[in-house]
Formats: sequence, structure tokens, C-alpha cells
Amino acid sequence: MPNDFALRIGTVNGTGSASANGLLMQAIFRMGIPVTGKNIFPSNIQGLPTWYEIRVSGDGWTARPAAIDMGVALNPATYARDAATVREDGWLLYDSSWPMDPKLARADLHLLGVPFGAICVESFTGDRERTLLRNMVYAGSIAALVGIDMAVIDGLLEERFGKKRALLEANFRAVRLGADYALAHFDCPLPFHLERMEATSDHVLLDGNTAAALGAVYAGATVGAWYPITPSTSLMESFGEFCRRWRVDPATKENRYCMIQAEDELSAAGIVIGAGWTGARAFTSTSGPGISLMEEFIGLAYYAEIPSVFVDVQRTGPSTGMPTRTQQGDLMAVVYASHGDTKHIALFPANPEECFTMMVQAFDLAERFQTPVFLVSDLDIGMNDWMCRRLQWDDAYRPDRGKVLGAAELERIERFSRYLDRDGDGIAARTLPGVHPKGAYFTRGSGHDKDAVYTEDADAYREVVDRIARKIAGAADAVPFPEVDAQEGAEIGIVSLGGCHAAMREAVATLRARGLAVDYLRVRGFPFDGVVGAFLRAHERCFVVEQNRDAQLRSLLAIETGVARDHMTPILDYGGLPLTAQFVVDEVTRRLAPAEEIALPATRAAAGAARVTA
Amino acid sequence: MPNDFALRIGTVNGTGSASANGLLMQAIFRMGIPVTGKNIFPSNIQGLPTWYEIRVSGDGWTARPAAIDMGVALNPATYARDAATVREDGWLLYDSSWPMDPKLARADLHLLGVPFGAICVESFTGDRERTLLRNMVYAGSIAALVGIDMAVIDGLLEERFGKKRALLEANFRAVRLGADYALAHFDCPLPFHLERMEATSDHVLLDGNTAAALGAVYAGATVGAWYPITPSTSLMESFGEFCRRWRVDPATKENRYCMIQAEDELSAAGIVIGAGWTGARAFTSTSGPGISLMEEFIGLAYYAEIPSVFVDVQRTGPSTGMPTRTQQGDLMAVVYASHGDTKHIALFPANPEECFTMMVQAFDLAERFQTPVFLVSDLDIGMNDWMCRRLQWDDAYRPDRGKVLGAAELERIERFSRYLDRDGDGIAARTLPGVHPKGAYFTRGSGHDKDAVYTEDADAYREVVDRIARKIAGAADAVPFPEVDAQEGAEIGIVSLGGCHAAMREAVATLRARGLAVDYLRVRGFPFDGVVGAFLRAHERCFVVEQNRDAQLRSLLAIETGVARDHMTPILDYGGLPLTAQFVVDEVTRRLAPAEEIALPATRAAAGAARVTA
Amino acid sequence: MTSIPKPPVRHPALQTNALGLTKRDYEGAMSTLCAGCGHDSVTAALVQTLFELDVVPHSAAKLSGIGCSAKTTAYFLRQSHGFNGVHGRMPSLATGAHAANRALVCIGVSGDGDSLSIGLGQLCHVIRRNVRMLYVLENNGVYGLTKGQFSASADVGSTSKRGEANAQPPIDPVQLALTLGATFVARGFSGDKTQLVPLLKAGLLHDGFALVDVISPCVSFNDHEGSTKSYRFTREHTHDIAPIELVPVRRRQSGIAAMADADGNGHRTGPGAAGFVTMPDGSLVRFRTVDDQYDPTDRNAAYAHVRALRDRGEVATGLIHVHEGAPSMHDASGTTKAPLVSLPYESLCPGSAALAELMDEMR
Amino acid sequence: MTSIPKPPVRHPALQTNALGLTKRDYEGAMSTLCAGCGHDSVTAALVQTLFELDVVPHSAAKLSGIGCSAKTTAYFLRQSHGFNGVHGRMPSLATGAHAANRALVCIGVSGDGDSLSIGLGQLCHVIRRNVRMLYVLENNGVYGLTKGQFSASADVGSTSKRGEANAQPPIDPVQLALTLGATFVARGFSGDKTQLVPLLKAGLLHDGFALVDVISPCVSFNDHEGSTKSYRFTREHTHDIAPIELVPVRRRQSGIAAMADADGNGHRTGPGAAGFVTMPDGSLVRFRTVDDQYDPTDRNAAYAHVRALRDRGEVATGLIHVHEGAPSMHDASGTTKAPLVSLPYESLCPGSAALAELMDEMR
Ligand SMILES: Cc1ncc(C[n+]2csc(CCOP(=O)(O)OP(=O)(O)O)c2C)c(N)n1
Ligand SMILES: Cc1ncc(C[n+]2csc(CCOP(=O)(O)OP(=O)(O)O)c2C)c(N)n1
Ligand code: SF4
Ligand code: SF4
Ligand SMILES: [Mg+2]
Ligand SMILES: [Mg+2]
Repeated sequence: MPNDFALRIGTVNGTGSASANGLLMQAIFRMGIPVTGKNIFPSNIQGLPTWYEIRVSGDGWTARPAAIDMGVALNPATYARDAATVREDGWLLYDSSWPMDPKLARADLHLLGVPFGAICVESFTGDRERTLLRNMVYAGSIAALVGIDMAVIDGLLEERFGKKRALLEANFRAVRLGADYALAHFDCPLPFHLERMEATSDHVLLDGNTAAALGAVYAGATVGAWYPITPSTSLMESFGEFCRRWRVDPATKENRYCMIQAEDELSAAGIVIGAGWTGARAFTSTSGPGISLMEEFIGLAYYAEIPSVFVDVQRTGPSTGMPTRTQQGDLMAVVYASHGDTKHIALFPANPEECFTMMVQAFDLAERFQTPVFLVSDLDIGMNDWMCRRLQWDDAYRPDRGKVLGAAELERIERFSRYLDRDGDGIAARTLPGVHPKGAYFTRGSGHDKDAVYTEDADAYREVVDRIARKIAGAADAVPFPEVDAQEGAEIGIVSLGGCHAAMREAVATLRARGLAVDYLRVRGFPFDGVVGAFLRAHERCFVVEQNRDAQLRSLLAIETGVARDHMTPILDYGGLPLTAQFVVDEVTRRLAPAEEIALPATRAAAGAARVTA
Repeated sequence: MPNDFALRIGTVNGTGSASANGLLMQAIFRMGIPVTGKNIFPSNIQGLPTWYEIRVSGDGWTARPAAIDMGVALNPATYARDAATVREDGWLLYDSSWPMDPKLARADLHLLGVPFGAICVESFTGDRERTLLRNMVYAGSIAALVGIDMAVIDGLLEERFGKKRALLEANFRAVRLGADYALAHFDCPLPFHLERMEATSDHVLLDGNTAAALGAVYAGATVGAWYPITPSTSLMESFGEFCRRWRVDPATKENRYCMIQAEDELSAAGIVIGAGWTGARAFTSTSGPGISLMEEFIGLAYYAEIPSVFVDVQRTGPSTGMPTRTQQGDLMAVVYASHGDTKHIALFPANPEECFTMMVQAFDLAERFQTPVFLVSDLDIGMNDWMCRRLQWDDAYRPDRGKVLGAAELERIERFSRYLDRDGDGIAARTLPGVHPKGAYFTRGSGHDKDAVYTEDADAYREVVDRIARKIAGAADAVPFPEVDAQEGAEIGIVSLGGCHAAMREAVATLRARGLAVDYLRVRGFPFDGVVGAFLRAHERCFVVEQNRDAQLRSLLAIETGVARDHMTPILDYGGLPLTAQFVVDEVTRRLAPAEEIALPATRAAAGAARVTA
Repeated sequence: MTSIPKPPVRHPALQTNALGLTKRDYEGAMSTLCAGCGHDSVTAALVQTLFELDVVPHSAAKLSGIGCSAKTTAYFLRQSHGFNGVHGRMPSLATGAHAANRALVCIGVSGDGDSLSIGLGQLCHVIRRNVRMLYVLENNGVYGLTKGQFSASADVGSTSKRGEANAQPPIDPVQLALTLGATFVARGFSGDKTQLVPLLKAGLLHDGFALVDVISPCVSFNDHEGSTKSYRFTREHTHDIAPIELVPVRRRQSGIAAMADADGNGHRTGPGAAGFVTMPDGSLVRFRTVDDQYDPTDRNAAYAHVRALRDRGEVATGLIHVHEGAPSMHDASGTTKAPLVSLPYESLCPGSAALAELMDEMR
Repeated sequence: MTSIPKPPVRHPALQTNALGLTKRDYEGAMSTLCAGCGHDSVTAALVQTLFELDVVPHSAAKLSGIGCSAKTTAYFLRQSHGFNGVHGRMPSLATGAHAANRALVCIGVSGDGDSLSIGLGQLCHVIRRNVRMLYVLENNGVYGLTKGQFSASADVGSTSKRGEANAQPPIDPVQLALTLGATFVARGFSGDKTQLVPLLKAGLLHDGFALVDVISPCVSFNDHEGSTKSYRFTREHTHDIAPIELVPVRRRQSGIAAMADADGNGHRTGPGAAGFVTMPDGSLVRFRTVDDQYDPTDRNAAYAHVRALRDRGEVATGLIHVHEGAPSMHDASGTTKAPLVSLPYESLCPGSAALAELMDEMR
């Protein structure tokens, strides 16, 4: 059946293949066919192996593909691996400029050789140009093989190089050369191929970091401080681009924002907290190591009750780990960040669309609850190209500034007590510097009473921390409600979060198709809403699917909902690659199989699954 | 009954009262009577209220007293509070040099006025001398009132001032003046009083920080790096003193240790890890804020598998919190420190004696498991004067260096793989720099395979982190075994840890005396031994007693043993003062009382209890 | 809360400033520092500075880290917001506060441990960013609050109370700031208010980062014989290289000031002669240089001079370097003159149409 | 693993050093840096340095933080332990390694982001402690590994690939080190191996902290027109103020060196004349100063000279300052000459009798 296949292109990073891969993605998207791209790149600038996976799914599945129908092997260093990852009886496209490398030979594969190198040598001059255009040549061959409409490609090239005629010409030619060679030598399109659809018209291609940056702009954030770190860097860079586009006063050319590249993550956190203290919407974006460095400041913001937004674009840990691989390993580190008794509000977007909406919510929650709020994203969501619905904006939106006393109110009241719980919701009104002398108080991370006065008294101390605990507990009703997909009488319940969602949707559908009655709940915020515990209790057999080694989400569920740990079977994939539906389906099925078959521990199986796909 | 009472002395810090209070403590101890002292001091150098509580217990209870028999009010700023904290019909000693402050008047109290100030003005010259000796005068009065043997005091003064005759003289006189006035005006000793015993001969007066420092010296630690922070500072300072005493080469005067006062906690952690990497036993000592700052480095040591010892002398959090108050609020922060999947070995001493033994074990475990190990102490254990058994040392002890390949072994083997699990215990052999070319490998916190080679491959990455998980799990059998005090068929089980122990022992005895069959388990190490879970499952009604707001130990038990959260009722005291047996007894009884009485939530009750005692 | 009440800073009760406020209005909570602590004198100097410059109390933001010095922020300006952050990280908090609300009069108070040990990186970078703020470093050579360990500013050979001599070379915030391109660098002594107040005033008026290093003895742990940060030693070894006088814009306008007509920066000609620098608000800072060939507007000369004195065992004080006109953080990033916190949301949100347009580009 | 194999550093295959080792024995893993990256030339210079100084490969410890520069440590000395720590914290790891085993030849490699942004505090304090190590700062003005953001060493006006100009003043590690009292300060250029190798050699022999700042262009993000850290700009604007030659102790002993008899530090007399410094092992560092009145043993002069050149838009390179004889960390703390890791446990444990004695004191 058409529109249901996956390609995996193996090249060398820093050689310009990214734009060719993007071109293919976008062309398929323009043909109205649902498509997803996963970039599997090294933590290095030039010369190492890199892969790009394109999955076409007429049904609209956006998870990483479990099986590769056609491999494209353009990097001698990874020939063997590239050949190995193609499914049985699949196709393998390679550069036949030189005699075929035995590493590529796999009996069951359909080998498609195109002399990309030779073609470039013939048709173009200069090493640099040849290396670059080689990418366009293979793009052309692939286009012909899978049936991409050449007109669409031409259109895209026009948009890209329109002004630079010479470049445009060269790229046109390169694509044509690749396509023509394929058409001449293979019967195109291949059995799996494309057929125009109308399924993408109300969608866009977008990555989560760009979407989160947009969220910050639309939420009215004015201060952004960060220290560069993969995979979060592009978030702040996009924020800068959008600000240059929309936040420059047309008349005065003054900037309505202030971005500060800090000297490190501690400083970035301090800048955000300092700005939040004065009433600005401020945020930072980082990844695991940055979260560890911000721990002390996070505790200050929690205890001194200062609105601040932190984005954690998770990568594979621990420590430096694998900076260009994904994981959900910071869950515990984030929600209980810092020493002492702390608990933080966290939001778990599943895709770029939610990165946008939840980023806005993060600022509202931070100001309403006067506390740090975390947007917990990951490399897969943040940096990969997702097909998602067009982002919408409601012009009626106004920021929720929470309880802030202005000059007028202060003028009226008798006396201001910064940490007094007037309304019984655990949230005390705050004041901003520079507004009114009666609003003055002393902000501190040291022991303080309800008037913000330094204290070492047990009761005065406890009164404040008990209120903070009530305040944060109250946030459970304010964070995004869990997504629940349940049917009557299903006995199996699966809980997951964040980036697992794309694979989970598909896995649940597959399991149901196989006649298994499974319900699915995706937590979207922390502290958990009551329905999370209820869902777990309502199901006899529960699975918790997440991308870390230690079943961190399951731990959070055990602590926060009270459901016993062993009522929840962990399904863990933590090799650093985006989750596949296949993996979840296999794991669930395996666990449900009669006991004696359950030999293999989860981690091994995971390894097994990954071996096929990485 | 004699030898069973408590005093509370309220003075101004920085005025020299500490030495007078210590004198009283020590004198009682020398009389062979079990005694404990708790210093409740401000985070400030001079001029703020400070208290010293002395508890005398013939039965040998060492927990903080719940009731104060005699208050000593020497600080006008706290007269009201000082009068309020004395038990009904108790005694209150105050300075009658001036007309009595109405704040002191409490109908039921026996008021004992001694003109300390006036006496000093008469008998001594110079403000400084008068202020200092005033402390000795009240010490004298107290001595007379409770019946301290003057000969013992004289002996102690001799030891202290022996060389400085003039000082000695003055102190003698001051004590006598105070004593004589008391003897002349009140019928000494008071109903509660002292009677010589022989119960302290094999004990010493010792604080946990000093004991832990001794442990480091005896374990053979050579590198100590730290950044000063209350309440951990005295630990490293004692280490320095002991090293100057025992680690200076008599011949060359060279030091057999290297102490480095780092510029901050990040640096201190780095120094410890760098030293551990080269094979030295290195450690640092800090408190909550320092742990937060060390998070990133801790993750590196965990993933790169570098032996390192961290002492966390907990204080009241979050953030800067109350630096001179105690708490057990860092449990979660410590055992899961750093982003990504991590889990750390932790030891929980209950008293100075265990600070000594466990500090030695910490180094053995760190080298055996090649990982960071935490000694989790607190301000009460670390800085207060505890009566504990004389520390013993077995000269047969030799450090457990774990698996380290020397030059000879390296010479023999074919090829060294740093992270290869040869023995199946999850522990791979390491090598030290400078030993042998074949031992060379690259240590990194980035993704690595079993040969320590950089990797971004899912399987290679997982192979290493899975082994580390097995390694740490294996440590459950190596950490100190839980202390279990169980009887046949008790249905109530109480779990606690660390500094709560003194109060727990007493509380358990009291509850049993009241006919309640309770069992008690004290966890002493993490990861938990299997018996912990078994104990919880074996009891129908479980309580978890700890000194933090969020029931962190209970959370750890839920995550690690799988016992459902709600099977464990939390009993929490977190106002910053050492736990009292009374509080535990009241809480347990309250929870066991018929439902309708259980109105009051735990925290309130805690506040209530604290109101009486603080 | 203290039991040894110290009398508040003394002053003629009736004297008021242009805002009709008395000095009392510039004071804060009762100090809990040791009687005689240098920091309390710095507090007094700050109170006088703010009073005499007619600063609107609630327009100020006081920030500090942790330490005895950090507590200072609680002891002045009762009517403005204060922030005791975490140890050594005040510069980043101040940077954020100033980034969001540039209208605040940003005053940071720190200690030598706070600024030169744990906070050294942040200090260097806030200098580099030239964030507009007055940064007072209460320098006593020890960690007071943790009971007297040597700090990074302790001199080689200076002895602790226990008698141990410090072995590591000191970090001099003044030389460091000059090297990092600080635009205002001064040093005072808590024991010399006449010298300190004008320095604080000038620093407050400076359009950029103003470092005022104040030697502020710790009577409890570093005021003994053998200490090079004691009152006595400091009195004997400080050398004022550029005493200054501040001619506030008011007095200039009312024509009282000598050089009222002049503007721009005047450079001294002969030794001892006076030069002046015009502050952003139009006030004049007049300096008289006691040493030959010394001009505080010449960074390299200033550095050389400070080192030369140091090599002679003397500590340079006074206005060491000033450079008006260098871009401050907001200049460099072209931020709106209006504080960001004052911008209405409507001027920040691009709206649905802009988003739709962007979405079209993402296909 | 790379697919564009770069030829290993070329050299006459047969040449061996005093240990009978060839240069190959001093190489490491294949570089994964961009073809043409300055850092790879630094690696080559380090290989030559270690080879020519006859360093026993496994006696060295290589430490670094995180960054392209930090990867360098993997590309030389295959036979010694290497440590890629966390970003900006290598100085503390090196301090700990050296504290525990002073016999290790400690070599740290860092980048300008690693050392001057996140790691600035640690760099300053390792300098202050004078930890004996060679600290190579591969300075390219950008964060290479995170794709080209400006670092703290980027010059004002230097433009990014996207064309934006840097607005913040640069932090010059050389001036900083001189201000902090560093005992060995030099600067080289990855494009000039003849100058760099002797500097690295002298730094390695120095008894204390030796900073060698190496301008090491980033071809991927900072080698374009408009960058002040490009190969071209650096070639045109560097100025060698004190070219040196190292006379190894061997050659001295064998009487080849001119001043073999002399010892102590000789000070240059006339312009251009040569001076020399005796290194701890007896080797001589002979310097020829091209500028008048310049003497690398005079810290203040060195600082002034570097700034003067900088104000002329030139970058001073060569041996900028050296001061032998200042106490290193271990000197200051009186540690045993024998590495602490080599002390038998028996010499560290006071034993039961001592403990009993102590217990008696605690009653
Ligand atoms: C992260 C952290 N580490 C350590 C401390 C303990 N501490 C509090 S103040 C201080 C040093 C204060 O010295 P300084 O800044 O010179 O101020 P001073 O007390 O001398 O005025 C230290 C180490 C802390 N509060 N936080
Ligand atoms: C705590 C932390 N923050 C951020 C990063 C991301 N990061 C890796 S290298 C680097 C900067 C490298 O710049 P530099 O030190 O100059 O080395 P270069 O790549 O330029 O040689 C950054 C920001 C990290 N690894 N760790
Ligand atoms: S300890 Fe020192 S610095 Fe702190 S208050 Fe007392 S005198 Fe001041
Ligand atoms: S990015 Fe720059 S610094 Fe990094 S390897 Fe490439 S050239 Fe070198
Ligand atoms: Mg200080
Ligand atoms: Mg760089």
C-alpha cells in the first residue's frame, strides 16, 4: 500500500546533506502526505556519521519508524550498519562510482547503485561544489524512486535559491541528474511509493524548540537568559529571531526584549529570577547539566516564591551523557529540584504544538503560583521536524499575572504582609520593586515568617513552608489535564508522557487492533491531577512507558498517587533514540504472555529492539 | 527522682556563655551521670538570643527533653519565651540585679533571683571581664541548685586555666560567688537534683563532626577539600587539627595530607573527584546548598565511576533556610542527586559514634563500588555535645581499595577494558594514572562503551548504564545493616533514621511501657537492605518518623521497597529543633486513637508540640 | 530582636533633603552585626549618600548574596525592596532585575567571600556587561559569617586569630576590575566616611557598573595584630590617590560650582591640580590627585599606580578610575528606554495574524 | 570512526628520543575535529613538546572540560590517563589530581568558553593556588561545539558568521593571569609551531601554574572576514614580544649551551639582548626581547606592555611573564615530596593507642 514506508539516509555531518534531506521531507509534505523526519546526529561539528530518517504515513503516524524500507548508504564508515538496518527484502541505495563495498552486500536486499560521485565529477567543478551538490543528486534519485512530484521540488528550490540564479541552476541540474539516472536504470516508483493526498493542508513542519520560543514571545516574555547547550540552544536562538522580527519598535528601533547570553547556567537562572522578581516574564532554556547547575537557584525561587520559567530540553544522561540523543531522564531531578523540601510545577509537552501552548501556560502558572515552572521537553520534540497542526492564537488572551498589589491597592491597605495567606489558597499577594513604599519587603531564601522577616522560630518557619506545600498541591487542578483515551471495561491501563505520545498513540491503536482492550492516559502536568491515580487504580494491569532507565515516572506516580510501585509494570526505552510503537507493542505483549516465556528482562529486550533500529 | 531533669539557659550569643554551659555539662558527666546538651544558636556572630539545653537522664536517654524543669533567663530579649518554656510548677532562675521584669512572672513558677550583674560589678572590674565572669557566676548558682560536686568543677577549671593562674582565680571566685548566693538564699539542692553514678566511665562527650573527621583520618583520607558552610565547617576544621597532630612527619615536618579550602562547593567536589581518580581517599563536607551546587559533579562521579566521599551535615532547608537549625530534608536530593538516571550509596549515622564508623565505611564503599558515597548527618548530630561510647579502633583494619589493577597485573593482561564486567558483580576493575601504559584509558562523563571509548550507540551506552544499575543495587548488601528492635507479634512497626534515633529509642520504650506492642527499624544505609521492605510488609500498621515536611524517607521506601505509600503513616517534625520522644509518642498515640479524634493534621500537631518546646 | 540595641545612625533630627525626607527615611532594620563591625559604617555611609542625593527610597532595589556583608541590605532603605539571594550570585540577580526594570536604582552589597571566592565568575561577568549598578564590596579579608576563615582577599602573611599566616596571594578587586574594563572603580575604608560618601555618590550617578571596594574590618575575626585588614593597619597603610568632591547637578545649575560652565571631561595638567568628570545627570566629579602623573580617567596609568603602591605595601584608595560614555548593558542590547516591565502586553504580543503568516512560511 | 581520515601528524618515522620512543608514541586517538581546526595544530605541538622533552607517556595526566578544545586531550598521549570532566571545571579536577599525586605531569587543555565563561572562577583560583600544571587555553573567540556563539574572549566589533558584531569587551586570559599573580604566562598561535613548541616546553618545566593561551582559529565558525580570531587576522596582528629558546638540561650539561655555567635569572641589559631564566630541572629558557625595555621577569612591565600593544590593536605573543621560585600549592601547604597516593596506609592511621589517648581527653 502506498504512503506507508520509511527511508534512512546515512551521510557524513557537516557536508550539507541536511538541506537535501529537508528538501525531501518538505516535498512529501507539500504533496499532502503525512511525513516525519528524525535527525540522528553526532555531538561533533564535521566528519562523523549522521542519519536522517523519513517516515511517510498515510494514516498520520508520526512516531519513529521501527522498520526501514529503503536505506541510503553514502558514508563508507557506516556501510555495514546502514545495510543491516534495512528490513528484510528492503532496498539499499548506494554510490556506485566505485566497485561495490562488500559491506553493503546483503542477499535479501534490492541494491540500487547510482554513481553520485562520478555524476558530480562529470557535471560540476570544484570539490566544495561537488560535495554539496552530491546531496542534491541523491535527493533527485530518491525523489524518482519514491515518486516525489518534481514540480514540487522545483517549487521548493525556487523558494530557497530564487535570488541566487546560479545556485538555483546547479541545484536544479543536480536533482535532475539524480532523478534521470534512477528513472533510466530502475523501474520507478518502487512498490512502496507516494500518492498525493490532502492530509497536510492545515498542518505545518515545526520543531518543538521553535514552537516553545514562539510561546515565550506570545506569552509576553521580555527577558531571556541562557547558556548554550545542545539540544536547547535553538530555542533561545529562535526566540531571538522572533524578537528581531516582532519586538523592535518600528519608530525608535528600540528592542522590546532583553536577551542575555549568561556566563553559565547558574547565572542564567539568577537573571531569570532577578527579572521575575521585578515583574517581568523571564525564562531560560537548558538541558540536564544545566538543571543540575541551577538546583540552588531553583530552591531559592521556590522558597522566596519568585515566578520563573525553566525549559529543560532533555538529552541522554547522566552527566554529559549523549548530547545529541534523547531521553526522559530528568523527571525526578526537575520536580524535586534542590535540597530541602521542594516540589515544582512541571509541564510535559508531547509535540511542538504543546510546546507552544504549554510555554504560554508555564508563564501563567509561574506568576499565578509565584514559583518556578518547568517545561520538560526533549531532544526529539525540540529538534526534530514534526508535522503538526497550524498553531492558533486567541487574541483575547491576556497574561495571568497572579496576585500583584499595585500602587493604588497598597495605598489602601493598612499593612502589607508578603507571605500571609489571605485567601486560604496558599497564595499570598506579592508586590514589585519601584511601585510603592508600602509594598517594600525583604526577599530571602533564609528562614522567614509571613511578613518576610528573618526568623529561626519553628512555628513561624513552618507556617510559611506549610502554606507553600498547600499552594503547590493546589496547582494540580491548574496544570494541563491528562489526556485520557479509555473504553468500557478495559483491564489494561498504560500511562506515559511527553515525547512517548507519538509512539503510544500508534501502539495503542495496534494493540487494540489485535483485540487487546487497553486504555491510555498521558500525564501532561505535575503535580498530578486526581484522575491519574484513579486511572491506575481502575485498571488491573498497568504499564508505565517512559524513556529512562530507572522508571522515574513510575516513581513519581508511586510517591504522588500512592499507587503501589508493583501495580505498575515499567516499559523502558533509554538508548537515546525516539521511541517506536513497535517497541511498546512488543513489550506489552511479552509481559502479557504466559509466565514461562518472560525470560528476557526489559532492558535486554530494549537493547534487542534498538539493535534493529540504530 | 534524682538524675532526671532538664535545664534551659537563655543568653546572648558572643558573650562567652558557651564555656559556662559546657562546664556544667562536663561536670555532670564527670559525676558519672548521663547527660546531653543541645545548643540552639542563631545564624549570627554576636548579640542575638541563644539557648543551651542540658538534659540529665539516669536512664541514659539522650534525646532532646520535651519538658524543661528549670529555665535560666539571662537575656531580656527572650524573658517571655524563656518563662513560657518551663514546665508547670517548674523553676526559673533570673538576674535579680534589677527589679523583676513582669515578663518573667508566671504564677506557677518558683522564681529564683540571683543578682548576677550586681555580684560582678561588686567583685570584678572591667566590662569585658564582668560580662565573661557573669557566666561563671550563674554556672555556680546552677551548680549549687542542682547539686553539682564543686570539687569536680574546680578540677575542670584547673584543667582549663591551669597555666593562667589569674584567670583561674577569677573563675573560681565567680563560681563560688554564684554558688554561695544560691546556697544562702534557696534550699539547695532543688527537689530534682543530681546523685553521683558510675554510668559514664566508658563514655566520652563528642560531637558528630569531630567523630566523622576522626573517621576520615583513620580511614586514611589524604585529601580534604571544602567550602565553609554551617553546620559542616567544624568537620573539616577538626580534620585539620587531627592531621596537624598525627599526620606531620616527625623527621621532615612534611604533611601527610593536603587540605584545600576551595573557592566554592563545585570546586570542592571537583578536587575530591580529581583526587579520587588518582587513587587517593578524598572527601568533602558540606550542607544542603553545597549539595545542590555539587549536583553536576556528583553525576560525573557516578557515571565515570570515581570513588568520592561527600558528607552532608543537613540543616533546615529549602534554600539558605535556617543554617543553625537541624532537619532531614536532603534525603531525596542526596540519593538521586544529579540529572539523568542516578542512584547513590548513602549512610545514615544516628550519633557521633556512627559518624566515626560510617565515615570509615564510606571510604571503603566508595572505593569498592567506585562511586560517590554520602554520609548523611545533620546539625544536631554534627554540632551538639553527645554522650557516646568511647570510640574503638581495630588495628587490623586495612582499607578496601576495591578492584584496582597494579603495574604487575597490567603487565600480565592482554588488554584492559575499564568498564568491562568480568566478575558479574557489576564492578569493573579500574587503573590509576601514572602506573602503567597498559592501564591508560579515557575517563569521561559523556557516552562511553565498556572500553571507555566515546559512543553514541544505544547498545554500547546501555550496556554501561545497566551494569552501573546492577552495581549500585548490589550495594544494598554492603551498606550497614538496619537496626531492628522487634518482638513477637507486634502489629505496629515504626521506621526511622539518623538523628531521630535518640528520640525513637525513648519513644519506643515509652510506648511499650504503655502496653503498646511496637517494633522499630532504623535504616542505616541506602540502597535499602531487603529486610526493610519485609519489616514494613510484616506490620499491619506502619509509621515513618523523620524530620522533614514531605515525608522523604517514606517516598524512598515507596520507590525502593515497593510498599504502598499509604501503608506508611508519616510522623513529621521539621521546625528545625532536635526531635523529642514526647512528640513521637503523642503522634503515634493520636493516630491510633479512634477516628473522630483525628482532627488535627500532622503539621499542626507538630507546630503545637514545638510551641511547648521552642 | 537583638538584645544589645545599638543606637541608630545619629543625625540632626530635623535636616531634610529635596524630597523633604530625613535621614531616618533612608535607614532600615536594626543591625544584628557585631558592635563595631565595619559593615555598619558602610551602612551609615550609604544612608547619607542616598539621603544627600535625594534618591526616592522605593525607587531603589537592594540586592546581596549571603554573608554578614550581605545582611547590610536589610539595614538601610526600609522603604525599598531588598533581596538576599544565594551566596555569590547577587550579580546575576541584579543583572536580571536591571534587565527587566532599568528605572530601578540598583544597589548591590557583597563581601569578599561572596564576590571573590564563590562569586568571582559572576563578578567578572557583571563588570564585563557593564550593568548599571552600584556594587559595594565590603572587604574584610575573611568569611565573617562562617567564623573567620581566610578569604581570597587576605594578604600573604596576614595572620588569622589562631595565628596561622595566609599563604596564597590575594585577589584585589580593584586591579581585577581595571583589567576587565570596569568603567568606574573606587576604593574606600569604612573608617573614613568623608572619603567614602563622595565615592558612593559618584558610583551611584555613574552610567554603568560602579565598583566601590570598601575595606571594612571584621572586629570579631580579623581586627587583631598581624592582620592586614584591621582598622589599625588600614589606617596606617591606605593612600588616597584621588580624593574627590561631588558637585551635584543642582548646585551646578544654581551656579555655585566652580566649573559650572565647563562640560565634558577635563584632564589635570600639573601635579596636585584638579580634574573633573561630568556624570550622566550633569553633576561634576571633581578630583584632586595627590600623586604626580596620576589621572583617574587613564585606565592603564591607574592600574600601574595601584600596583606600584601595592608593591610599596600601600593600599590605593579614592577614585581610581572612571570612564563615562562606555555602552552599558542596555545600550549594547538596544533595549527600550522605558523599563521592559512597563511595556503593555499589547506591545509585546504579535497577535494571531502574525502567527498565521508565520505558519504559512512553515509549510 | 570518522569517514574523512586525516593523516596523523607527519614526522620522520625513525627519529627517537632519549627514552627510545618515537613521536607516534606520543600521539592519541584520531581527531574528530573539523579539518583545519586550530586545535589539531595545538595537538601536534603538544606531541612534539612531549616527545622532545622525553616525557614518560604514562607519567602524564591529561585533563579537560567540555568543548571541541576539550576533546584535544584524547588526541595525544595514547598511553596516559585522560579525563574529560564537566564544562568549565577542569581546574578543580586537576587541582585534586595534583594534590593527590604530585608526581603526575599534569596537562590541562581548555577552551575560551570553558575557561573564561563558565569556568572563569575556577581558572582564577587555580592560578591563585599556583597548582603545578601546564594549562593550554585553545582560544578561538567562540563556542565551537555549540556552533559558534561569541565567547568571552571575542573582541568588540568582531563579527559572527551571521554578521552580528560582538558588543562586550573581551576577557584577555593573559592580562587576567598577570593580575592574579600567575607565575608563568605565555601566548602562542596554533599557526606558528616554531613559536609555540618552546613555550609549551617552558610551561611544562615551570614549577607552578603555567598558562599558555593559544589563539586557535575555529574554521567552521570564526575564521571569516571580520573575525579577529581568524587565521588571517591573527597572522597579521600578533606581535612576538619575547621569542624564546629552551636549552634543555641535557644540552647544558653536555656543555653545548652558551650560558651553561651561569645560573639564577639573568636580566637583559640592552634592547634586543638576550636574558635567561633557569627552570627547576636546570634547563635554561633563553629569551630575546624584540621590544626595548621589555623583560618577561618583570610582571608590571609585562602587563603594561601587553596593554600598550593591545591599545595599538596588536596581540602580544611569546613568553610574556615567568617567575620561578614562587611557592606552588604543595610548597605552601607543606605536603610530602612523596605523592600522597604513594604513602602506605600504616603511615596515615594513628592507630588504636592514639585514639584511646584522645578519648581520655574527651571526658
Ligand atoms: C552555597 C553556600 N556555601 C556556603 C555558605 C556559607 N557561607 C555563608 S556566608 C559565607 C562567607 C561570607 O564571607 P563574606 O562574603 O566575605 O562576607 P562577610 O561575612 O565576611 O561579611 C559562607 C561561606 C552559604 N551560605 N552558601
Ligand atoms: C554545564 C554545561 N553547559 C553547557 C554545555 C554545552 N557546551 C559544550 S562545549 C561548550 C562551549 C565550548 O566552547 P569552548 O570552551 O570555547 O570550546 P571550543 O568548542 O570553542 O573549542 C558548551 C556551551 C555543557 N556541555 N555543559
Ligand atoms: S563577624 Fe565580622 S563581619 Fe560579621 S558582623 Fe561580626 S564583625 Fe562584622
Ligand atoms: S567547530 Fe571550530 S573549534 Fe570545533 S572542531 Fe570545528 S573548527 Fe574546531
Ligand atoms: Mg568577608
Ligand atoms: Mg572556543
